[in-house]
Amino acid sequence: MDAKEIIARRVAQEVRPGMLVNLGIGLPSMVANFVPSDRHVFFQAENGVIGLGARPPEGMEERDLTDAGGGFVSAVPGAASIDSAMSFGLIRGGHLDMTVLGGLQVDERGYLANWMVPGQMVPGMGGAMDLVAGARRVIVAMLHSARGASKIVPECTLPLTAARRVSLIVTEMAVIEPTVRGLVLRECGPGVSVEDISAATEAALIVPEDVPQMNLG
Amino acid sequence: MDAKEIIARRVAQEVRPGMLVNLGIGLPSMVANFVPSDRHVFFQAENGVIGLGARPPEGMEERDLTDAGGGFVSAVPGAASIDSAMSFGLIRGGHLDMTVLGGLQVDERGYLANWMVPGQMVPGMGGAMDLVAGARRVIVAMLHSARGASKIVPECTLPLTAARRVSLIVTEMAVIEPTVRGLVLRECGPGVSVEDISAATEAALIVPEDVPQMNLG
Amino acid sequence: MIPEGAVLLIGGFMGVGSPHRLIDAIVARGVGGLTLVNNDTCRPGEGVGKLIDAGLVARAIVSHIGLNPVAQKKMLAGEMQVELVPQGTLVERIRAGGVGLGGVLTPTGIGTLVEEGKQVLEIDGRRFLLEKPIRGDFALLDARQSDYVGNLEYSLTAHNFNPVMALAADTVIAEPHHIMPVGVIPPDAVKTPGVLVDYILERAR
Amino acid sequence: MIPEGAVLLIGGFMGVGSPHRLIDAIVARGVGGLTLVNNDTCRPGEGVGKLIDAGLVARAIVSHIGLNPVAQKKMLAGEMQVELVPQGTLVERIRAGGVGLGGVLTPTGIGTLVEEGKQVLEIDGRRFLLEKPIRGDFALLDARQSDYVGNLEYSLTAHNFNPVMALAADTVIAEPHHIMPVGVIPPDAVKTPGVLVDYILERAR
Repeated sequence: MDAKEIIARRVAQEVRPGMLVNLGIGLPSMVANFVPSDRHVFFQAENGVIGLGARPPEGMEERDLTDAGGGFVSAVPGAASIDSAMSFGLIRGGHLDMTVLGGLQVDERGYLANWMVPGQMVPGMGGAMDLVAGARRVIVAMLHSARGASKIVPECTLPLTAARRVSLIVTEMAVIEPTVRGLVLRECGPGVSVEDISAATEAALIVPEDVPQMNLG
Repeated sequence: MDAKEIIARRVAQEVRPGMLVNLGIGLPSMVANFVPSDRHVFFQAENGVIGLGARPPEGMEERDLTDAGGGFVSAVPGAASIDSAMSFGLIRGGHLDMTVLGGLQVDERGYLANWMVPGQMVPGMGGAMDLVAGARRVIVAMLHSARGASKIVPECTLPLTAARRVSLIVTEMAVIEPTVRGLVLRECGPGVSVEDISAATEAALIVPEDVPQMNLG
Repeated sequence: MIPEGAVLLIGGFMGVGSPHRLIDAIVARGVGGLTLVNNDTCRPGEGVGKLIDAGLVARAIVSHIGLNPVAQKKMLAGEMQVELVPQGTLVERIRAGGVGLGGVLTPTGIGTLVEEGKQVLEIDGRRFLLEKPIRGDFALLDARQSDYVGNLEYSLTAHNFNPVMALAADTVIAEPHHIMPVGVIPPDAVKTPGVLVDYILERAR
Repeated sequence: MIPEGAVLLIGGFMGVGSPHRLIDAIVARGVGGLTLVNNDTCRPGEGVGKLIDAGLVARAIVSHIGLNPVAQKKMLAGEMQVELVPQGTLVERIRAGGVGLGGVLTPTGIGTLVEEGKQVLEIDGRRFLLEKPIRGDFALLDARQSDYVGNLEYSLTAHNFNPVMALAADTVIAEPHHIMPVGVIPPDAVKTPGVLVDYILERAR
């Protein structure tokens, strides 16, 4: 199982029945593949649909039915079209139960940076700032390190997405919960020890006595 | 022709082709009867319809199609249902070309009072404050006097509906335009002289040399 | 389900677009001390007017009470507090509560009694009133039809405050005239997504 | 009709729900110095990306430019000003411009770079950014269909910014895929009332 699949499978365990969930593009969108259909979850794409379904078979795509990444999708029975005001009304208003986003850095306060690298890459925040500010639960799904450097740092050096403590960080190595006291190590990835995680993490981690293995469903 | 019909007929002359018009309940609603259908005007009822039509024949009323006074109406071809947020978005946002409202008092500044008489009658402002603050043209359609007292006064003693100069005052006696300089007498009612109007008006009037008779269509 | 003292957002404009079955149920149970948020106080014996007749409303946040003499009397007698709010401000305050905005900046009410006690902001040379968001413990809605997921469609002038109130309460209960199987309402016809609706109760025929 | 330097609100999200015929017409005429308000800068050669390719956009107010390297390059070279706005804030700013509100009070962006240079209000213990309304000289909209009065219906994820932009420009031009006779679109299906729409131009087949 590759790193991304580990992350997607573990995040899928966080999805509870009946939730409204927004998945970011890229890695986070893989989470949908591991959520059982009997959980009656509605996926929101912030560009305007609640009840996102799988990519349709070739030749059956509809030009006006896409996800936030511009990819063709389908709509499940009971889906609803919404405009951008309603879409972000749901997000900002606390109606979105969970959002899963990628990250560039998360720090000991639990703050996320994921929208720009000054002088290098300025894609823009898109809907990320609203999602992180407004969703009930914010889950950061990302690789533990990038180019050998830990993405979990004492304090974000990149511009913040929101001054809000995210709910959970899921990497291929660990599940980490930001709390008032700091980052608490909750689970170890498959075949990874607490020592491996500490060595790969620049931020200070609070390590409870018992740190179980990830449940990958 | 009774006083109210004079007022309604004269106000109807202000309606230009293609306008979106809101008529208050009571006297203002009579204006619709005198607007020719070839003027392609859309009437808005602020409770939620654009393209208000006449009262339907008995037995053909629809419980969910009423005007702001709660009376049964019909919808013209091309009508649209709107919710209260859209309805007042149109009003506050300057999309409403004209509103016609009743008045308790209008003063020399052109300010209108029409929503309460302290200690006596507190019906509430309903949509009136938004209408007066937001419509492009505000026309006050009212009897010139009430219980022998002029309703056109130096300064409103009743609580204001908005601190905004209304566009035009139409009574059975006169058409009066509030301007930066004060209230200008524009037209005399049928069989009414400038002297009659001055005598019946508590506020100071600016009287141009030539004051024509009302055109009642 | 609704406790004493709850804040109720109830759809309807002079009773049109009100959830009449839910209103009757509250009257039957006699739950008191309520805060009622509605466009108006309707008429005695009709719509939300029944809640006022029964003495269940301690506070009403509405734009108009002129057609309900019972409401007028209770207000003057001090038996019911009434906060009168311009209609457009009322709907935006509820929307702000529903979509997570901190308030509404409106020109409506500037220079009138409505301004009293409120903050006024000057923005680019124009003055606006800062009006606070409104949220409810419960929203009670009327709808033309729903599906079993709770997607709602509304009818003509029965829309009024219903779609906005659906966003602004902890618990949302809709009273559709019909409930349809899931998949029958096309996505483009849905005005309130089912994820906002907690309970649906079909209007009794 | 569109002059040099105009502010254009153009519907669409990565080109979905954009008025492609109108965009092509602007490119063909070569009207420059434009301010573009859109969710994003699309991709080179697609949707509003064509306006940027042609060098017609002096300023873009968008939430995202990450998928358009031409836009990135022009921004870094100083050939195009870019104001990046969080998506939910962008749509509310346009709505505020359209419905006559003085601004938007949003929690989004608090504690980030977006806060810089803006007023922060504390309301009941929470902090909100005051974001200013946006209006356009023209709104260019995509729609599924219209009638000859200009009533608009939208399709699935092609709604996005279109219904809100319809409120916020001096002149509104819609590009429906089909134009139907008046009376064919039921009142409850209308998402943008025709009174908001000044011109309709059918999408070429």
